[in-house]
Formats: sequence, structure tokens, C-alpha cells
Amino acid sequence: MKLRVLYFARLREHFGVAEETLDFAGATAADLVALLQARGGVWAEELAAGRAFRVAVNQDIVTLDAALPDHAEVAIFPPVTGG
Amino acid sequence: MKLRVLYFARLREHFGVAEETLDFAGATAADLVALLQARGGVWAEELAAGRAFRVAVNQDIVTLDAALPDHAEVAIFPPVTGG
Amino acid sequence: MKILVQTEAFDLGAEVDAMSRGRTDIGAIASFVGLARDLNEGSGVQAMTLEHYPGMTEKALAALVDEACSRWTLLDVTVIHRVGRLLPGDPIVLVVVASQHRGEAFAACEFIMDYLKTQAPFWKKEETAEGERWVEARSSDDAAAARWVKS
Amino acid sequence: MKILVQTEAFDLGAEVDAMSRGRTDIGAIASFVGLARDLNEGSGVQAMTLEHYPGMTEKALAALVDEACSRWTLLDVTVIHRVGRLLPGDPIVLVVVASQHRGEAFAACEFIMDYLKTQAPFWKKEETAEGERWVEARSSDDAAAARWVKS
Repeated sequence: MKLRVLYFARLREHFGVAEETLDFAGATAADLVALLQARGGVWAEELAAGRAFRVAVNQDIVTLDAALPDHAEVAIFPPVTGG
Repeated sequence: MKLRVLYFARLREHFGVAEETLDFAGATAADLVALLQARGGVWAEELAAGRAFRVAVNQDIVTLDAALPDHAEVAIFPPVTGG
Repeated sequence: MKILVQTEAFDLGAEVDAMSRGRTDIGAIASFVGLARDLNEGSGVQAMTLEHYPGMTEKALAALVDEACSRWTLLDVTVIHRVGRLLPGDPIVLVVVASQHRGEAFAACEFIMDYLKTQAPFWKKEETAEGERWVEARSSDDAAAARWVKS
Repeated sequence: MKILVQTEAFDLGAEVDAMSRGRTDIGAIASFVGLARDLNEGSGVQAMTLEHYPGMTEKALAALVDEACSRWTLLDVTVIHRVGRLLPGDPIVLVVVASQHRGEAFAACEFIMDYLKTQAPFWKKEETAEGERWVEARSSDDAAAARWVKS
């Protein structure tokens, strides 16, 4: 399936990318995170187990076991700090 | 001693007086209330035991056992309803 | 700190601007405006008149602002209460509290309103189609104020 | 209901006036303004930039206003959150809640702010003398939001 993946704030800066389109063979948000971690470097570091980040699927925050529908808009970002 | 006694809101209207100066031989707020009750009519009715009213001495709300200093400003009024 | 009892309307935006202008240490401003409603206790209210006890009113409001300042770390407080005749929709009371953090600003603002409702000598008289009536104190206001009593 | 994400400043007085004008059923308007401070985590802040997630932001704010409306009887709600570069003293966020009674207006206003802090996709980056830094989420904000979880 195809996914549109967005990064925000510190992750966007560290990854050096705001948005990408991926071909994805996995099923869940955890599978996507594992795929990105496998890139190594800042990807492995920022998405390591125990690091605080959030995943939203089609603009709703989800847990890592959430299934990803085809053509989903997936966003990965640090805990929010607005207000 | 001399007291300046003020009435507000419903009590002012029912008593038909906003302010009076009294010669007072008692000691406490309860003594003053008893003196006023003894006038009978609306005074006995509004200040009867069990009716809700407040007494302030020199602009602080007090309980009925409070002593009244000479030349005190005593105010008697219904429970407040501002805001 | 600013405490006013007045017949004129107040301007929430101007009061908040005056409080924050030129300052960079305020993180949170909580404010409250109480307005005259056209309905109370189930019947229509055409107007109301607010009476107060001049002298004691200012003293009571200052005492409750002092109490709020002793309970929370506040940067500024404004309380304005109107008296005289007001129509439905008219603003009656304004409380503005500035603090570094929102929790303190919210708590102090609500505390001041709850105490004002039960401790400050204001009385409301409503004009209805059936005539005039003095508003009775609400037990819900006593309960709201009682929440703040330290155990 | 009015929810805006914008770079421009907002006008608290104008928002409250717009909410109450012509109405006689509102008894209470609680409002909150969050401002940029010149100090955070012990070091000086010269400016900050607010980033957000366009699309999700509006959706998240609408969801938390809906949740507030399901918990309390509210007459109107306005939420405005600024994005972009802001200086110390600049207002960042506005929440205004109108209700018949003050308890509901205060509770809903604080609820919306607490949830906004933990649920809406905004991120702050501060400029300090030592360089730029992303603001870390506060555990105190998680604790504030957790107060509202129904048991």
C-alpha cells in the first residue's frame, strides 16, 4: 500500500524531511516505525523504544498497534506543547 | 453607648429606614437585635429567630455574640446576592 | 491590584490589556464576566437594581483579593462590580487574574467569584411582570464558596 | 462555536462582545488568554515559533470543544490559537466559554485549555541566548489533563 508520512517539529528538523510517500508492506503503525528505525542514524535514535513520540493516522492520534489503511496520512511527531 | 445602625436591601425597605443613631445599653449584637425585635411589627418579623440576616460591625460580618464597641457602625442586612 | 465599584459599564479587553501591557512575565490571564439574565427562578426579568454597602463593599472585596493572593502566586488582580439599574444582557461583574501559570489564574479567579457571591455586600432586586422582588441567596453559592474552606 | 488557527493577534474584548451581543440568556463568560513569557525552564526566551499540523489542529480543537459541550451545558465557545513567530508578552491562545452559570463556564474553559495543551498538535520552539530549543512536554500538563478523565 501507499502511505503519506508527515513529520513535525523536532522530528521534522532532525530527519530533514517534512513529508514523504512510502510503499509499505506492513500492517500497523508499529510496522511503519520499525521500517523507519531500520534507516539507522537519527531515525533509529529518535524512534527508539522509550523515546516519546506520537503517531496520528488520518489526523487522529493512535496507539502503535493501530492498523494503517491504504493511502493513509500518517504523522509522527513529539509530544505536543501548544497553548 | 451610641451606635450608628444601617439597614440594607429588603430590610431597609421593610423597616422604612436606611440609618438611625441609637442609645444602647446592651453589650452584644444579640442584645441589639433583641432591642430591635422588641419594636414589634416588621422588626419582630424580620429579625425573628430562624430568619436569615447578617450583622456587620464596623464593616466586618460578625456572629451575634460579638461585642459592640461605643460609636460602632452596625449594619443589618439579608444574605448577600451580588455577582 | 484594582478594585472598583461603579455604575458605568467596564471594558474587559481594556482591563486585560492594561494588566498585560509592557509585561513579559505573565503566562496566564483568566477572566470572568457575570451578566444580567432575562430569566431567574423561572420568571422573566425586565431589569434589576444592584444595591451595596459603600465602604464595606470595597473592604470586603480587598479582603477576598488579599486572601486569593495569599493562596496563590498572582501577578495582578482586577475586580469591578457594577451597582445601580441594569438590563438583561448588561455585564455586572468582572474578575481578571494574571499569573505565571494557568492553574493558579483559573483557581484564583473562580475563588474570587465564589467568595464575592457570599461575602461581598451586594443585593439584587429584580423587576418582573409580577412586580419587584429581592433575589434570595442561593444555597448553591454557599456550596461553591465552601469548596475553598481549608480543612 | 468558533475555532481559528491564525498568525494574527486576537482581540479578547471583541470576541467576548461578539459572543454576548444581543443575547440575554448568558449569565457567565469565562475566558483565558495564554501569553508568551520571557522566561521558561530558567533561561531567557527572546522569541518563540509555534508550529502546528494544519488539518489535524482544527479537527483536534473541534473534538475537544465537542467534548466540553457534551460534559457541560454551554451557550457558546470560541478558541483561537496563534502560530508563527511570537515575542514575549504576545498572546498565544484564547478560550472563551459562555454559559448560564459560572461553574460550568469555568470548568469548561479550564478543561479546554488542559486538553488543548496535551491533545492539539502545536509545538513551540524557543530562541534563547544559547540558541534554539524545542519546548519539551510537561508532566504537569499531563497531570492537569488527567484530572478530567471520567472514572
